Amino acid sequence: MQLAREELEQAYKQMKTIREFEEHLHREIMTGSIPGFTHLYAGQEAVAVGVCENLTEADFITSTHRGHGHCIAKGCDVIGMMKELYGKADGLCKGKGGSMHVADMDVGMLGANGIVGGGPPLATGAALAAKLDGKGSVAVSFGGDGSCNQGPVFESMNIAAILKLPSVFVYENNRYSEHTHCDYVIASESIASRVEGFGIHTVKANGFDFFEVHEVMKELIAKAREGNGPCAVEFETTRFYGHFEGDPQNYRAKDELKDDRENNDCITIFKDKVTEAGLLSDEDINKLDEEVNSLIEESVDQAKKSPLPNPEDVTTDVYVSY
Amino acid sequence: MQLAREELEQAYKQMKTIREFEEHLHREIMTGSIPGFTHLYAGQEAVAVGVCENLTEADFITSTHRGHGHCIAKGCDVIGMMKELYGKADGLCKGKGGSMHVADMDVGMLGANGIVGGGPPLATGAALAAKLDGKGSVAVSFGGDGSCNQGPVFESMNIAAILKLPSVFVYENNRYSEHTHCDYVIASESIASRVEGFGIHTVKANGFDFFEVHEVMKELIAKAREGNGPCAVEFETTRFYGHFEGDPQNYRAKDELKDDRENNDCITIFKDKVTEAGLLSDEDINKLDEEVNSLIEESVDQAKKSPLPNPEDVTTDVYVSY
Amino acid sequence: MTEKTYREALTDALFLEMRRDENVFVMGEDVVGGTGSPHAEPGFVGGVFGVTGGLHEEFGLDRCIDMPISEAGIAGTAAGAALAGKRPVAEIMFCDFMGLCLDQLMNQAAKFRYMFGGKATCPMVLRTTYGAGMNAASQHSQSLHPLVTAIPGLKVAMPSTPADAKGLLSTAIRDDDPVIFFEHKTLYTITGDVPDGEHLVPFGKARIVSEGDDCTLVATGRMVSFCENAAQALADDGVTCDIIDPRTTSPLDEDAILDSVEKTGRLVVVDETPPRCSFASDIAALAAGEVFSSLKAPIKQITGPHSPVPFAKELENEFVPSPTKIRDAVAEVVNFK
Amino acid sequence: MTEKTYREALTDALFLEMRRDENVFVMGEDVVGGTGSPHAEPGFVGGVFGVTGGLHEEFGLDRCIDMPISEAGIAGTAAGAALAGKRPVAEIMFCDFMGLCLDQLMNQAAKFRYMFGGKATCPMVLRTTYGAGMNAASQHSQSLHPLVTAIPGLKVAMPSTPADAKGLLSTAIRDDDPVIFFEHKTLYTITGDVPDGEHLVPFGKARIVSEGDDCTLVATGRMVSFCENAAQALADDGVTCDIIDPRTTSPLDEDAILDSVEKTGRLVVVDETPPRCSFASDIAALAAGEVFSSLKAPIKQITGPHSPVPFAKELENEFVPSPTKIRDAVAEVVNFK
Ligand SMILES: Cc1ncc(C[n+]2csc(CCOP(=O)(O)OP(=O)(O)O)c2C)c(N)n1
Ligand SMILES: Cc1ncc(C[n+]2csc(CCOP(=O)(O)OP(=O)(O)O)c2C)c(N)n1
Ligand SMILES: [Mg+2]
Ligand SMILES: [Mg+2]
Repeated sequence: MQLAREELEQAYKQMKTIREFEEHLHREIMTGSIPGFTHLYAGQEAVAVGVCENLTEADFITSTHRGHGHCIAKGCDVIGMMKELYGKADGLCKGKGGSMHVADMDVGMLGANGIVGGGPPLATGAALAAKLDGKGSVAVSFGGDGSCNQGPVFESMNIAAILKLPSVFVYENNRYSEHTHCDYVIASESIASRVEGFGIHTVKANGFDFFEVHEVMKELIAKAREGNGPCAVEFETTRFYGHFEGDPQNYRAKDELKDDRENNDCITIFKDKVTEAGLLSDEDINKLDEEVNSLIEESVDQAKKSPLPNPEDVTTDVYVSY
Repeated sequence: MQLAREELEQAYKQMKTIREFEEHLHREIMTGSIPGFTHLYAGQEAVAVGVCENLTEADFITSTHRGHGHCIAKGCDVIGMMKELYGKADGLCKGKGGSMHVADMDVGMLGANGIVGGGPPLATGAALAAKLDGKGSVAVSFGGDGSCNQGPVFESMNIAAILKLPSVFVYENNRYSEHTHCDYVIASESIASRVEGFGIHTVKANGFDFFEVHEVMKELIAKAREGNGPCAVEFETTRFYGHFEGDPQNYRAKDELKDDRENNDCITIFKDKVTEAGLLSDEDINKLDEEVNSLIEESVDQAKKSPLPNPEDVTTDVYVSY
Repeated sequence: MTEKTYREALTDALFLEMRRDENVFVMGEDVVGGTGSPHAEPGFVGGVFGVTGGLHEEFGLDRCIDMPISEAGIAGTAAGAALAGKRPVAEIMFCDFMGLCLDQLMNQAAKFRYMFGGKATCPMVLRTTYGAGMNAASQHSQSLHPLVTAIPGLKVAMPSTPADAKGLLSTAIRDDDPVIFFEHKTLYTITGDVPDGEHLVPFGKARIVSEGDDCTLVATGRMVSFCENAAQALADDGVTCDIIDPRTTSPLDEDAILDSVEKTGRLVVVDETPPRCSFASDIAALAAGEVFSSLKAPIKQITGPHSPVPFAKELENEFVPSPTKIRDAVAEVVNFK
Repeated sequence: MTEKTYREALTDALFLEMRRDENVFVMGEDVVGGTGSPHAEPGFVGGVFGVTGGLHEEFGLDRCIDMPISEAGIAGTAAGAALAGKRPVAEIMFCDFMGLCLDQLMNQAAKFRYMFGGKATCPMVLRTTYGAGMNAASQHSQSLHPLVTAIPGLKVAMPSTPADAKGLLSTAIRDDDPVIFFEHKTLYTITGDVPDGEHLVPFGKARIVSEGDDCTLVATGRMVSFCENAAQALADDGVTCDIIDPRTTSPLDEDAILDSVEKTGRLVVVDETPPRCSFASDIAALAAGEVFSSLKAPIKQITGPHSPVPFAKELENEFVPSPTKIRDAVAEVVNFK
């Protein structure tokens, strides 16, 4: 826990922002005011934040269908994101992308992705760009356990390895892809052992603990920056909600979710650690919570008030010029 | 070398037939009488024959762009193949397929394939069919070193493993994919170690030696038949000709080809072994050679005399019914 | 006849065909849903749209196969199994994902028979969902039937009613050629009378949805009801339309379309894809080549614009052809001189 | 001006653009040919068709990258690099292999800008070869430009002469949108005058190959010379044609085509793809919708049949539109009444 106070505050605030963002959506989706397919990241916050706190805006990430956490952690504007999810004209993507396509080139966020396994090839390209530019940037791809069975993901790992790219493959193993358990569908002993088969140095780590994530990533990302080629991590994690809203989740063990919420809530774990170690006080935490809550409220407020897209804009933004 | 005399004769004859088939094509391509893209299998005969001598017509194989050897070894009619390569109406595929698409469902030969990595997903499907039928058939996919970087190939291995299919992945590592050396382009320590990463039992073996190939495959195929799930082999081998005719092959080491022809010719190795061990005499070999030569001559003869396709048939055989 | 949803009609066909022929099996991501889970009995989902629900209870996990997220692997495995004598019904959750398995469809399944000189069959069905209308944005809302209609060797079915859903799926499964089967996401919940027991709708035989004198409307899937809607409004103004639903875009019932255009002299083609190299342009070009002399007005195509499908409702609604736009187009060609 | 082959003209463009902008780099299977070989200096091949030959000697292996046989990886890496500010020129050896990387083209590169609300650019070029004529059979002879022309967000170029090869490739590389660049395998060896130094041919601006009064012929790539051939024969009979080569199928120079059809009143579209949902039907439908009143005859499409491309010469020749078929079609529409 060699982190400065501001770093701890920042980490907590980021995790909490993601959580509250998702909790809001969870409530709001029921009302029908959030259109489309929305996948919530709640439960996995320590991974996104633990990874991205090691990155700068000059670094790249690619994300998944479950992308809100990665976006917020990488620095996408929360208000712009909320507007986007409400499908508003001044959303981060002008209401054209929605939950599965939030992106912001300005902060190196190359997009959530509706295609499982869509991100890693793009991150490989960004890593190649970084290598060519020679300024020490890295590219991180996030992917779920399910994504590790996609052919283009394998191809990307091989390409990153042979070209020695500054590419970090992060696998968030939350045990399920939709209704399917990872043990059924992944033939290898683990994702990590499979990735090792590509000659890529791979670590398995606890994704419930921000500090472990942060430490593991610090070292790996530093190595990637230095030109040592790609590396990978498999994080154990959990999602607090169903794959989609209304998912009865009866593919999970009886008390699995209750147990995860009680014992594997990365935000509780973080809070307990920092308060027990006397690094942040309950008061500090409360203050941060309030900041987060008012940001989320503000974002919802603005999102609801924001203008709807103009139907005519359906044909803009297809090309730079045509 | 626990093989009966007829088995040895059969193995030799098959290897020699492939070799002479290819030698004929090598000469003939120069003259322009063989249209299209033709990739010669000469040098790798021990693999195709060593594998297929363990299979029956109820077993399936899928092949590659370099497929003549696999076709002959699996029992495709040599005369029909030759006619096909000359683009004749009574060729095995009526002149519609050519070198890269020779196939014969009747003998379980599911096609050469112009798409590198195209075969393994199909073999996985054939293995699934075999499993569902429950009669102990297996499906073998042949693939080159270069094919092991194709995403669909990875996906196939994972699927075969999770469904415990009677599927055998054969990788013929002849060190090059077109002009590219396998060490540059395959990140893993070896193809075998990569495949192991999929939880698939994998063996590395000498593909220059028919007897080693045959023995290794005998065991693996038997296990696959018994329902133990997929397995894989990486065979060391070499191709005696360029990727395409006219390929100057200056990506190879100076004496590599000469060396391979002198020391790693699987047919010479076979001959030496069986004659030294007194299993077949020089005379036996000569007799077999003559049989092979007359078969090839006959096939060329017939192929040259065979009728050209009728232009109107361009639109037949697209559908069973339409 | 029983009133059923489009979804139920599809499930019905699967049950009947799997009973009829033990070579038929289903495979895809979560088609059972939870196979191999250490925690639960499998079989909770039956496909994310519920079409394969309940099958594994009757036919077991050997014939109802949950697959990894490997679209190329799924399509390739299906193609290989079909080549080896089975009749797989594979599911690709959204047709948008065909970008990941086009090789297996276009270069393998579609071409086997031809490349192998007529000596192979590949009786696979690839079921998939398509279409806009759920705010699912650019990667989950496409209508990619033109992509596969263009490919010789494939057949393409697109039911617009529950009865056709059952009848076309049954036919697809018995067909000896590879069939891509498009189910419109927004149609799963529509209801209609569906024949009980065996029900086969032949491929290449259009459904004449309604008959009229002034204009021919050609549409598939969700667009059929949009055309009906437009036609009703037009009828109030005394304009009547033939509405033709080809049911299968390949093979195509050219005669039904051309006969109608010869009668009406006018053609409006409606489809929810972008305009270029589309099924709409295909039909328009067909008529412009074959029944030119009968044409009284320009051929109109009402399609989506040349853009991806957007997320927000207001934009998506603008993307999709509306009954109003269809009506205006018909009015325009009817008034053309 | 220097007389160059089509291949040399392309290489010329690559040299110039790589010199001009260090963000430009080439990547693909064997584009250097032998990188990392333990036995030889890399650089022997320069692409199996030789287009990238010699580049690595000037620009080094950082900017000339040999890739594994991983088409999805190649296209995805290119798309990601472009999103991150580079200008990759990726090679997919045969367009037939786009089935393996369509997701990266259709769902990623083509849609970034739109999905991300206009805030991203993806200036990648994907060079590929296409077309029949080499007896390369079904999986190495396809013409898949309709597939990508249909996809909003992509641009599609198809040069038919050495000068256009250079000019269009240069433009493609400087273009800020993703471009799919089709090189016809049989054209690599044709020669023609090519401007020296910078030469840019704008997208969406057709080339008027020849002018005439009786019929409009629209064709791209190899089919352009087939049309010229047919037109010469027709001229002997006093029939003259406009021949229009759109150069880019997306964007499309609709005006050039429509103006010509308005003048001639007749249209024959020639393309070597199968007929369904094709570029030929796209053009035919355009004219049938936009210049109906000028039409004097049915619109004819001369395409390949609805079948894969066969192997044997006799069959392949029958598959590909021939000058004779084109001539007959023009004669037919000119004599139509
Ligand atoms: C190519 C593709 N196939 C299938 C889907 C449908 N789908 C969306 S999310 C998902 C599960 C993904 O699982 P995982 O990678 O473990 O991520 P998680 O949902 O657990 O975050 C599936 C199958 C998709 N979006 N893209
Ligand atoms: C998908 C695809 N990509 C590229 C090619 C072009 N190609 C044909 S053979 C070949 C090399 C294959 O190498 P390998 O798998 O080692 O087989 P080998 O030629 O050595 O038998 C390539 C790149 C192809 N046919 N298919
Ligand atoms: Mg998961
Ligand atoms: Mg090889």
